Amino acid sequence: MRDKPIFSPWLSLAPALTIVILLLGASLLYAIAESVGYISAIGQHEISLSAYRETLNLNSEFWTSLIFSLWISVASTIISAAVALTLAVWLSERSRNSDTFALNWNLAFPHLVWSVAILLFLSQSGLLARWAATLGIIQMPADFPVLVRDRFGIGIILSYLGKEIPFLTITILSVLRSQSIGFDVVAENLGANRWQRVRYVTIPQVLPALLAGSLIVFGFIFSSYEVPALLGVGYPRALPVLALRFFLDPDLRARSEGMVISLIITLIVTVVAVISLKIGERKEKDEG
Amino acid sequence: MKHFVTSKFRYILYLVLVAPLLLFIAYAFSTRWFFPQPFPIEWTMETFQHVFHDSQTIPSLAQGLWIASLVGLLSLILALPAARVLGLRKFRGRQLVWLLFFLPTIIPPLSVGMGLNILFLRVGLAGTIAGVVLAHIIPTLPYTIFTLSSAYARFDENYEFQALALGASPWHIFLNVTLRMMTPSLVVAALFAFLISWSQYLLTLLIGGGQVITLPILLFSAASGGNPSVIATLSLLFIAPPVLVIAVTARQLNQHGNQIREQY
Amino acid sequence: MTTVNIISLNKTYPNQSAPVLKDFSLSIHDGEMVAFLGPSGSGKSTLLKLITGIERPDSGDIQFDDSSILNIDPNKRGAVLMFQKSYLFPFLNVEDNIGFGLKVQGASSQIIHAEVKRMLNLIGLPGIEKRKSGQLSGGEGQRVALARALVTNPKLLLLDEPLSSLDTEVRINLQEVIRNIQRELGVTTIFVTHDLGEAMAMSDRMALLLNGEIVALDTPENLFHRPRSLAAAKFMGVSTFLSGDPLIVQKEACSSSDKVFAIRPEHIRVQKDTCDQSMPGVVSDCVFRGEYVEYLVAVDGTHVRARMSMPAPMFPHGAQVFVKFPREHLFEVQNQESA
Amino acid sequence: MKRIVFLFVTFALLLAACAPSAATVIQPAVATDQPATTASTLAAGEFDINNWESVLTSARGQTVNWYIWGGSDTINAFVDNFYGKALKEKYDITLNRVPVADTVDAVNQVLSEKQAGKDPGAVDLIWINGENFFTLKQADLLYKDWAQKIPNAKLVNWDNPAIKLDFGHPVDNQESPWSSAQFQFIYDSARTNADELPHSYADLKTWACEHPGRFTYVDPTGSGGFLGARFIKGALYELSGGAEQWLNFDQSLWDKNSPALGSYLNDLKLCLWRNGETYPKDESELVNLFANNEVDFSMTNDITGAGRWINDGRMPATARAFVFNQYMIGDFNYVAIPLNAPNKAAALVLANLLLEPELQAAQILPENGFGLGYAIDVTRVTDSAALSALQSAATKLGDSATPASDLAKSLVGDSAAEYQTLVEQGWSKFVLQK
Repeated sequence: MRDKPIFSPWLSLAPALTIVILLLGASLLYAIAESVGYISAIGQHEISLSAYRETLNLNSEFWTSLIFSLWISVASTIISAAVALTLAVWLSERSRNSDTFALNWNLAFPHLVWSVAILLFLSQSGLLARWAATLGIIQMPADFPVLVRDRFGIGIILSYLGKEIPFLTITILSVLRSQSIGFDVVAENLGANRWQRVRYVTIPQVLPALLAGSLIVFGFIFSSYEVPALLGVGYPRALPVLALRFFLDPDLRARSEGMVISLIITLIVTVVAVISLKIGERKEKDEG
Repeated sequence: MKHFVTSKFRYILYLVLVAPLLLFIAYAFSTRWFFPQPFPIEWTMETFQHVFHDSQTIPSLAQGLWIASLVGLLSLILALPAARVLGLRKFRGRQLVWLLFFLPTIIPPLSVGMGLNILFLRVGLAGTIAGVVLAHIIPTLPYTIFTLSSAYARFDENYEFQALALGASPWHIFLNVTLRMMTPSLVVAALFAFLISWSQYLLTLLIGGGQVITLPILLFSAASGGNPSVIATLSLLFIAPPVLVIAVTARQLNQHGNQIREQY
Repeated sequence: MTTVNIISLNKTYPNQSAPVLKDFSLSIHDGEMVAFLGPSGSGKSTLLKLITGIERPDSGDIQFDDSSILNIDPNKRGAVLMFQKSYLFPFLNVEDNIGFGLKVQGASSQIIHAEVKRMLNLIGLPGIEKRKSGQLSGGEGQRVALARALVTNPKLLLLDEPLSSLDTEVRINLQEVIRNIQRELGVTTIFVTHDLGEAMAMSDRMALLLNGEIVALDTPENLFHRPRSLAAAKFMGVSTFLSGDPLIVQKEACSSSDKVFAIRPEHIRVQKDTCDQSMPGVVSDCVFRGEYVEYLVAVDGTHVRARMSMPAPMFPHGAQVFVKFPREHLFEVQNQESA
Repeated sequence: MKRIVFLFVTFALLLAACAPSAATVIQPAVATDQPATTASTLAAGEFDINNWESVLTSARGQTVNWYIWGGSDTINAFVDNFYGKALKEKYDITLNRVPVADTVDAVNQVLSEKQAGKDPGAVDLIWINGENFFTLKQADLLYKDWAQKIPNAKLVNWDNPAIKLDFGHPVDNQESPWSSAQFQFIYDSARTNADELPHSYADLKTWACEHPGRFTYVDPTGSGGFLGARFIKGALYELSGGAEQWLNFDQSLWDKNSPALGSYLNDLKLCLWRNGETYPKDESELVNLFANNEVDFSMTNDITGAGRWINDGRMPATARAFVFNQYMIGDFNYVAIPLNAPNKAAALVLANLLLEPELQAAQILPENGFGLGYAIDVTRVTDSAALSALQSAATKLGDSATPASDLAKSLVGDSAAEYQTLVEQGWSKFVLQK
């Protein structure tokens, strides 16, 4: 098993790298090819930017979907981050092992399953509405607020919150717990009161991790399909839903537009990820 | 009093986290449960049996487990040598390699799947289990590599030198020293590759092309407006393996889980 | 500035049977530095936690200038702790770290700036305001931590083994720095350590702790030369105790059987020939340690550890020697654990 | 070591390709290699469509991959229990039911295979009609000249325009009918009085605005949208005053009548559930809304009316079906065989099996959970046992179904397929997004 010098690292990396480069590269190339109209399926080999023009046309549904996708991603991310921060601060002061387990437990419920749970629980005739009706708070399902399959994506956002709050909470907690004596205690000893400790110590301490985590969350939400497909309305649709719709359209020419949207999603997510990486790097440097 | 309030809050938090499970159980084992009845009136095993007798359920379960196991195994095999190099060696281009392995975590499965769909059709992998396994490896590989390379970074190579000095063969050292010391990380990495694959919807849909059916495919099509009892039953089946895995690996998760969580 | 009175503190942790502190009392004068010396589990760190307010005592009181601090919030007590690790906030630079205590008190930025500058001069590291905490060496980090602790003029400074993770050289240098600054500012200080030399070098008085009680409390000189109890003597490195041996103490041969005499190892002589008031023994070990030679000699069924400065004779294992306990160096200790 | 890794990878991939649980994914090349022993004049595995015996022989031992909409558990169960078993027992053919969320997925599969030049492909038989049929037919991707050659074709009334034309497009022997359906509404007799029910689209608008938020219809654009489209086309018929004119495509006819349709739907929208800002995606979602008292009407295509849903525990036992006085669109479901189907013989046998009288009788019974009507013309059945089975099944539909006379009275055919896209796009643009 001793690695021989010089050529050895690349030999060890080769299998994994080949898979990644080959598959990702191919998928990217095909996506670009189809986006510019090179669709061999229907024997169309001319290169044109018409799909881009079509997609970016000011009247196209793309813009509505972009705004809708940005809205659900940004709202979910900000709310998750705020709640997770509060929760983590609260939990770190009265830390128990069962907390970590409880938060990890959430891993067992993939996004798809969470969406289903939200659907069964929060729809206008869902479990919560039934309880409300039993208690006499509402008379008819229509009296219950529209929280699922609503125009503003509230159901989608709630579903993401259910998954992302535990994720970010764990991220923050692991930062807070990485010291044997919390900086919190140090700060208290130096005279900081509760609020000052949160303001001047806890938040700056977890900010890089929280920011990086939030950007990951944003990228994930922005590009994922299942939740908005299940909990969204017909219009406006999230970008990934729109992209897949075009991609699966019986009219194969629509695939170009699907690919264009998919490439735009990838571009946005990549930019966000690069920012997140940079934050992570700076944090490492700071801590020497 | 203050303590009472805070401990209560904690249990509310726990309740929120178990609530989906209770919800699914209530829906899965009841029938004719309509608004505004607050709790099920008619309990039944019928839906459960019905779902099990559906010709799709068992094959999709088996197929999903088989695919996820293969993905777990393969990503370990692919990741181990790469993770070792990344964890223990400094070499030119290391940054670039990191970045390349990071890419699959960024590029959404949607784009990967849409692009690969055409390639796999050409080479005959579309609609086959092999194709789906290969596609699933894309999102799982980075996580196995990251988990294992951080384990390797903590691994002291002197144990291997020691074994070598004591006369062990390289193969023996790999099996009995390296792998044994890495076992906890290996288990976690494999399990999470398994889980990511198990819950993969889009890639399976786009590559499997309706021929490779796994539980998320069934659940998704049911959930877009189907029978609530069936949806709940499928959800229960869907989360059974993850729940088991989480329960078994609770401790290791605290150390490794975080970086893996998001994709999942 | 501050007198500290610790009165009859008792503390037992919930799921432990033995108390960590037993009826613990101590008075510290204004501006005094008291070193706490004791093995782990002796109650040192619990005492610090009680003073800073991380824990509460079961009974007893802690007073600063004759008024109890037990009901004051931990962040208002003015008892500032400095740890083994610097615990500098990684997200703040040196200036903001030192200024932290002032900032939370609401001081203006000009004042903070000036005070930080003054503290940096005091610790001998002027001009490093903008450095990140990750860019400091271990010794520098501890100095900055000291400055951070002192900037608010605390009533009581608590040092929890602040030097134990540093290299010897840095450590000795920092001992002086801390001692000088403490004297200059006249801040009342409790210094916890497990290093005898460090405790003696730095403190006005030393308190020896064992099982939650003070075994001895005195100036380093007194404790070194004349520890009054058996336990205190052991702390101070004495390993040879003699009880009413006719050979040595014939004249004072006493009626009380718990009368014990002790002698420091460097005062015991080991020699080839017999002489007045010496006892025969067999060398079981003889180690050359550079400045001195250390002997382990079996005398009358017990092992006697002795130390003689160079030049000193070397003996092979098993050699017959005579051990002398010079009378002028024998001192009497109480055979009770409590002084 | 690295070489071992590579070996492992290759090995595992091989495993993946021929795993035991991969049995449901059929390797076409293998499946078509079944030896044909009897048909002497034909090469192994080949058959002659005019010689049914050769088809049966060739089909023996094959697996038929039937791409079928999988959104209904009860339909899935029916397919497995009735067709799957019969295929195995009678013909030694294995049925692989491949559920798709939307028939479009199956169409895409065939198109993609064409693109990749994959022959044989993966699809043997597709449940298809209308637009999807038209797409594949246009692309010349369907197996031709077979539908009237299978033995049971004689039970089908091929002279009936509703069978001969699928959404106005000639079937041209490229697909075979297997069931029929007609658009109906469902109400809950415990909630709504039968004499208050609307009996025309005009009535419906009045009713809906007297009961705001209590009515909605299925989104016509999505994968489960056929009921919604049918509802809208019915309105178009009523507003334009006739159904026959829509059998042939005429853009100017659409241009003339679509504004009235748009304003009808937009007026209706104001009174809809959730103010028409969202619509149920498919029938199943509408059923949930109806059963949970969110809306007062559901819709169905089933000849059994509410029967299948009641049996399934999805609707209260008091649910009943009803129709308007006219313009209730009915149609036939078909199956088609792609040109690159790997197991054409088995697909033909299955298409023929679907028309067997006893299975036709089974498919309309509510307790069997399928709920679609006959594709065959009962009067053409000569076998007396089969005939009485068909007739008694028709009487067993019960209270929850619409009386046969009402159905017959209101029945009209579907419009030309081109209108489908116009309806979807027009609705999406002028109703949904407005």
